[in-house]
Amino acid sequence: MFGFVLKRVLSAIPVLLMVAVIVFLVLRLSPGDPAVMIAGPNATPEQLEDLRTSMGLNRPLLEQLFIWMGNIARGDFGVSLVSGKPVADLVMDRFGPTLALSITTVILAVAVAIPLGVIAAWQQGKWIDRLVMAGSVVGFSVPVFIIGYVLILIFARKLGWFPVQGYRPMSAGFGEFASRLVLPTVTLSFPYIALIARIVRTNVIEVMNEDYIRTARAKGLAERGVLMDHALGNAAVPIVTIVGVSITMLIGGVVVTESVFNIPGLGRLVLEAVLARDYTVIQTVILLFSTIYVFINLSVDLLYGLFDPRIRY
Amino acid sequence: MFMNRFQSGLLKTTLLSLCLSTAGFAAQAETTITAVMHAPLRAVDPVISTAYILRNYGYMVYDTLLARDSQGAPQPQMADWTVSDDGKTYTFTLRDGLKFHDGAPVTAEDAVASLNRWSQVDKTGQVMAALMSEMTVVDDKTFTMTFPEPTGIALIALSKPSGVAPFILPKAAAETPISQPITSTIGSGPFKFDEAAYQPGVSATFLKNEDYVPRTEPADGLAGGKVVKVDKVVWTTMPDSMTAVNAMLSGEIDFYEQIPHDLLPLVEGNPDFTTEMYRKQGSQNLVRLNFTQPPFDNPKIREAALLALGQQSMLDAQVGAGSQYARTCPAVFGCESPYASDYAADKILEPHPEEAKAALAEAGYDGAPVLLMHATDLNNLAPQGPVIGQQLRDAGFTVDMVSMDWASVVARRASKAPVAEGGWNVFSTTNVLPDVGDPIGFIGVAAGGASSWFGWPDVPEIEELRGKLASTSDPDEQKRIGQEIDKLVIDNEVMIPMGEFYNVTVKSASLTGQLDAEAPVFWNMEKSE
Amino acid sequence: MTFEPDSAVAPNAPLDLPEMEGSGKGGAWQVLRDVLSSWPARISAIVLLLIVLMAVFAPFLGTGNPVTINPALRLQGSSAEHWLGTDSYGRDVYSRIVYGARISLAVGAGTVIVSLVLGIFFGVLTGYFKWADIIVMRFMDGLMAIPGILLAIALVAISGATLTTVLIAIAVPEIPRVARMVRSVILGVRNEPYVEAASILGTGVWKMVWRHMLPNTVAPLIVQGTYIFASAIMTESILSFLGAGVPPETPSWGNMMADGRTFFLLKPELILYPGVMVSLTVLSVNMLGDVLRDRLDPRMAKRL
Amino acid sequence: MNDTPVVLSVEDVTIDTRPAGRKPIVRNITFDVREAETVCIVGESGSGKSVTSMAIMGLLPKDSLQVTGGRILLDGEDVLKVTPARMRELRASRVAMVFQEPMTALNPVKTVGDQIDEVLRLHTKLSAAERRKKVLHMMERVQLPDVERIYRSYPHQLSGGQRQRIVIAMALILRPRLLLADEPTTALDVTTQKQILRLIKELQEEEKTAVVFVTHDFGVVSEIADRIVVMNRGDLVETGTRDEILTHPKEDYTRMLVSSVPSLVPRCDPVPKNPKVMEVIGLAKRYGKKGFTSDSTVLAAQGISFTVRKGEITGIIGESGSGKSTVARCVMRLTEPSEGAVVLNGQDIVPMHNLRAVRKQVQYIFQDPYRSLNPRRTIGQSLMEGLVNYGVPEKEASRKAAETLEMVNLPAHVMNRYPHQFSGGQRQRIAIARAVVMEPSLLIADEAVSALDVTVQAQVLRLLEDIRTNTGVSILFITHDLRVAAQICNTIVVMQRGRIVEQGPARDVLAWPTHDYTRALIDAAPAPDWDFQNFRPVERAV
Repeated sequence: MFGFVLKRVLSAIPVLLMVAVIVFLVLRLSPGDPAVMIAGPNATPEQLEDLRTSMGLNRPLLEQLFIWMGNIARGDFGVSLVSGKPVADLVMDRFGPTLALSITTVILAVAVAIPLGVIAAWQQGKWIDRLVMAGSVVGFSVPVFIIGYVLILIFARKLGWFPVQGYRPMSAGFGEFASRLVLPTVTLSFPYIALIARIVRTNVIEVMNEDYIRTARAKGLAERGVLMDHALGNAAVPIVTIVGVSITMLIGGVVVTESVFNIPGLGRLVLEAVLARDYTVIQTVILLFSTIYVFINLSVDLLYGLFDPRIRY
Repeated sequence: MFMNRFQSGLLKTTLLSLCLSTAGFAAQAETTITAVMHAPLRAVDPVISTAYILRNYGYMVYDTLLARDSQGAPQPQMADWTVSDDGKTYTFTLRDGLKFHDGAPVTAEDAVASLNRWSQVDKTGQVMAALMSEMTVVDDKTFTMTFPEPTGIALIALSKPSGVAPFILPKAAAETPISQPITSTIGSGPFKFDEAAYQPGVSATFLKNEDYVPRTEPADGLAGGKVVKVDKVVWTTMPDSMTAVNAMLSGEIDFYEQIPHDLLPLVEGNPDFTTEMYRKQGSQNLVRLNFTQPPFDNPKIREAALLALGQQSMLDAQVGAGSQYARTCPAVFGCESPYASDYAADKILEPHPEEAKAALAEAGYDGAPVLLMHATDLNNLAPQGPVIGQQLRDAGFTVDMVSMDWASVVARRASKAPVAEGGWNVFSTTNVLPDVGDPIGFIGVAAGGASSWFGWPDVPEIEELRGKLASTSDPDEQKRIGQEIDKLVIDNEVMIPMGEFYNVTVKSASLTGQLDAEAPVFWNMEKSE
Repeated sequence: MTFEPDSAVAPNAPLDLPEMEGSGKGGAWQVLRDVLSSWPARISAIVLLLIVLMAVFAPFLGTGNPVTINPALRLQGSSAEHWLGTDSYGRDVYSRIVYGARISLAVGAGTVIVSLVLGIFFGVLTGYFKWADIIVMRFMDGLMAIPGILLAIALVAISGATLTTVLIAIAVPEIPRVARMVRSVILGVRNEPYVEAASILGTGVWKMVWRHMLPNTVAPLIVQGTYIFASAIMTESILSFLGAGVPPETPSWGNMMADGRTFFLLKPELILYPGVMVSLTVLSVNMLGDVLRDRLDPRMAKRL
Repeated sequence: MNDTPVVLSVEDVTIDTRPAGRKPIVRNITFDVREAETVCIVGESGSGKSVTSMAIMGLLPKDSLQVTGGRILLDGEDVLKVTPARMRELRASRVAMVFQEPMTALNPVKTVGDQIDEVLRLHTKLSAAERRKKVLHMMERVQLPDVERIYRSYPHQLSGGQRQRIVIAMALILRPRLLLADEPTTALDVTTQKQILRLIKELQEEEKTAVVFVTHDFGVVSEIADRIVVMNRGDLVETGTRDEILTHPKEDYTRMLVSSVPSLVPRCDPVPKNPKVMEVIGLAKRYGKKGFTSDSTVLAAQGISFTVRKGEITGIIGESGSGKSTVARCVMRLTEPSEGAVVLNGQDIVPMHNLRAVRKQVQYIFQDPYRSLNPRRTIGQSLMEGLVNYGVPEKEASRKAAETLEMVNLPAHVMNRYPHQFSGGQRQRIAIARAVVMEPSLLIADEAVSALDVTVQAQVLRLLEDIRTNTGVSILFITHDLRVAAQICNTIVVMQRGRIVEQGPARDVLAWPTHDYTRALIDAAPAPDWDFQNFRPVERAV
């Protein structure tokens, strides 16, 4: 087990290295540079040149790449080219909202999707199954921001149940924190509920065809017990997989949701950083997401072992 | 290591939230204005950047030596001045009670250091520095500026309200090279910057500076006493204007600096809100042609472009057809400025596709595509590209409109290379009227060839006139020179004015007392319960 | 449990060959017929067909020039001249919707083609050759670890907003997924007896891949293709929303929604019309994909 | 004629697909099972025997199959009419079932103890401690070792035989009146099969359980049946006592079925000293590689040496894990041998880089005819592929393919058809044709008849023999089934755990085995003493 984790962590290094190189090259080959963004629209060419030199942007690309990677290896993520603040601080500042939104979304999605999927599988072919399935297709067919707007219109503006926008950390009081997270969470979880519910359904149906389900029925077990005790346990691995995949896919929706609900999270940070060509910030955030991706995949693999005794590391 | 960072982050978040929560609880005791500004605050150097949000930030945290009143006349702010009889020496004396936020008194040394740094960056400052023979500290409160010739530049420059205003920084900060943004937020202005609550790109908090001693005169424009009547101002940004309006409507914010004109119907007529337009904060659209690359190296083809373009469509697309928040204006320096002129008004205001076609034919335009850079991510700029593109096309140009974010426009416009190698032919932008109305500082009219603003027009007569204007102190003479420049700018198509529009500020009805100034300033503003 | 009706009637006598319905070549037609036998699939197919026809015959459907602006006539309601009114530039919304079908379908189809072609290439390479597996898969892993939407935004920022850039930006993050799928099929099929049989019969590498391995990827690829198609259209709209989409002038549904969001409270139809079109298209494609998946490969979901 | 009470009475039962098909898949079946009696339902695949047993359990998949006629009386209670709740009550307590695949019949994510315990939880009110005691006791009764440990084990940690014992324990813990066993030993090795059969018999005698044993294997039938029900394509062909059916079958179908069952009597003599086609010398195969942390290598075969002569059929026999398939694959270099030489027509092929020349000389027939033909290519394309690869013009290849098809008794016009249009036996013929058309000097048949029904198996064996006679090809015949080997092999090589334990002429090895393992295999083979072809016990040659 320890050996496995170690091996996986080590194997993540080349992946992250690859990410670092790809991101670095993609960014540095793009037009625009932070100097002009800092100096504003009317800066003179000389002023820009000075700024670039002082930011190290005039060195050869490869040299910049190595300097950056060397710094990261030492745990130094550099300072934001635009605000001059340490990138690590900026990212940590923005990490909380994104983390909160992601966690609530995953929890909501799983909590809603698994029962839906199981019910649909159980009632396979019946109207409730068709309803769930149709709902799930619609779930991924509506752009996230439209869902967000509609929810704001109904629940914030018309009914006034929740604030329109913003974010307060948990320390500002649970009510403050939770009330602002409800709408973004619901918005963001839509496609994931759809996705997870259908995967649960498919896998439960598939498991229901297995021989051991027949064995369970032959024991005299009622259908509900078959479903909950035997089918769900065996469908756990693919379900865990898809939840893992959902988490890694979350970021796309996060960027949009953070924009719609004005949540100061990482998605917005990176979007603004792209527009301002704040290289150090973009690189760090993407590297962070990639690390999370690797970490989630590792956790998913470890969870397999929890749900399936055949998998041992 | 990582953990430490994480904890420090957490700590910070906690602190911030504590502040916010106390704000929530102590609403009665404390008044807070929550304002959505037009752009997020990401950096804190108000001098090296021409970004308007940094100018606004500067007015919160810093103070200026002189300031313009609502009529545009320079008035004392931190300092009073005397002029020697020959008009060559200006003596500035700092008033009493000026203190930086860290408690240190403001001295003449600070002022001189700040002006030195500023004049390396700002165009007007550069002109002033070029004309000036020396600037000397006399004592703690006094310094002098000496010019070889009599000139009015000192007062114009030191009261410059916008672009980069000459804010006074502590000497230590002011000695930072301009290639390096300062990170200190210590000023002597009416508000203190709340460093702990600052989240770059998200929010910035300003606390009332209890130690600030305002002038005794009533506030007038940027001049007069800066009396702060609230405890706290919080600036936030909302990436999505719909969200901002929704937040405004549900009472989550008090102040929305620039509401998109299209959303005005949502708040107009609602007694809970007031909408106000500040003419001095208006903007001028301009189109810039690249003089160094074909086809616009050909004056005849530049003239065709001038003929092709017209103002009304652009303004319609920006603020809505028939809106009161825009007006056509043929004047290079803006219709509110002393230099306003209606030279070649018809040619500038209306599109003349047929005449443009004729001009093109005459010039032998070969149909080579004209590369138009279109910035898509800024509300005011996004509508410009399509309008310009269509007008040029209507006049027979082949237009290749390239859409990109503003950062890319800014990068690409610096290229003097041919289009095929990453260069460009046309771009457009906006400038605020206070900047536009200053023939010395306005980058759009500088025509010094390679050293001038992107597009690099080379019209020596204009440069000559601008020099002359800077060293003139007679208002009538200034006006005459200014209008002369206007004519030359249009005749050479140095820039093409595309109309003026005014942003609208929406405020909750409880908010009163905003000053009619070149920038949105928060002193004198009151929030009733 | 599965009962194979086949085996219940399969005779063993050498000459008693069962008459099978349809010839072997009819396989694809059979699939099509099966798929279209369900109502949701039938409706989806009709909707898609209509959208395709709309895209193809856009100029003949009473449309005007979708990019001509007329700021004086902005935000008009529906009229005889502008059936669905005009947008904030005074462009004809109906024409933009109709022409928008071209862009959306092009984005969908283009993404599918790019990601499938490259994905198959890398998948075969890594599935068949061990040396390539190590190198290419590391690269693919790296690509997969980068959030797709961020990569797309960055790519669009690099090369400027053009249809091609957006298409590539959307397709690139899909490539590793396709490659992985193809690779897993190839790895799985490598030890299938019929593949070994072919190698025993002296079949060469490329013939082997083409004849005996790739056909196995067709079913999962069709299914994955529908998902990519649908998600590409969605991603296009999200990129437009984030300001990194196709050029604003281009009539795409994503652009229209992004432009229209300012008017969500005032003129919701500006966002509604394109929104409905996107949802309809994506819905139809997803629906067809679902039915196809059920028909072709019930285990597909596991590999998603 | 018998006064022991009837436990199960199947009366005129018809089972149809839903929606109804052209013909019900089980038609008008009637039979009785009495206390302590074992009734075997015998039939080939598609005979409806499994469906019948599922119907008795009430486990037919509701949306695809239904009983449309007749009654199934369990102790006089019609299980077709009871409520679902009552049916659940009856299961495990009154009627229990043992399934074919011990690998999949147990839930992989629960411990086996828990899975047996579940039966008690469902049907009794015993306390946890009592249940545990009872489960452990039952586990001892099915002769599991170290029951405490196994109680906590997951299915994948147990061997196939142990899992089947768990399933049996689960089925019998409530002492049901009726046990349905659906091919419970088919997936097991012969030695394990023998143990399981004995176990069921013992438990049955103790508990007086009525047993319905569904199987295709007459060997098993002859060992355990009291009475036999023969089914064919949904019809009941005949019923009778074991001796009646085995010695005097009334129906032609039964005759054919019984006579197709291979017996252990060797039929072929050694071939004369023909030239060697292949000689394997000291072959070894090691799987896995040494890692940083552990040495995970497995020796799948070692010290393998044997010879195949022209026209000879050499059988390699062994149970699962004996390494027989590894040897076959190494000989073809489908798997790279770790050591040793394989001399093919005088040339060692192990060091060769280009296998084209070798591959033409040796052809392979795979076990599973459903997977060895590319489903997307026509029979003709599959048959011609090899020829075309070796430069034979299309026309010529097509002609040869047609000829070869006729050789395997398929008409030439099936060339345009796809594999799914053929039955398993037909596909195996096609696979054989595909190998033979290459005119190899050696054919390797890897369990080539194991997946086929007995009647088809007999046909294919005959075909292979004919081909050998007509073309003089040598055949390396890999099988786990001694009886099949006895039918066709001239020479037999017996393998156990990667080594050859005995080899020699089939007559000698089968009649006078010298190695204990060979003897154990022969003993374990079902009905070693019955000569099915002749409907009589084997006459022992002394």
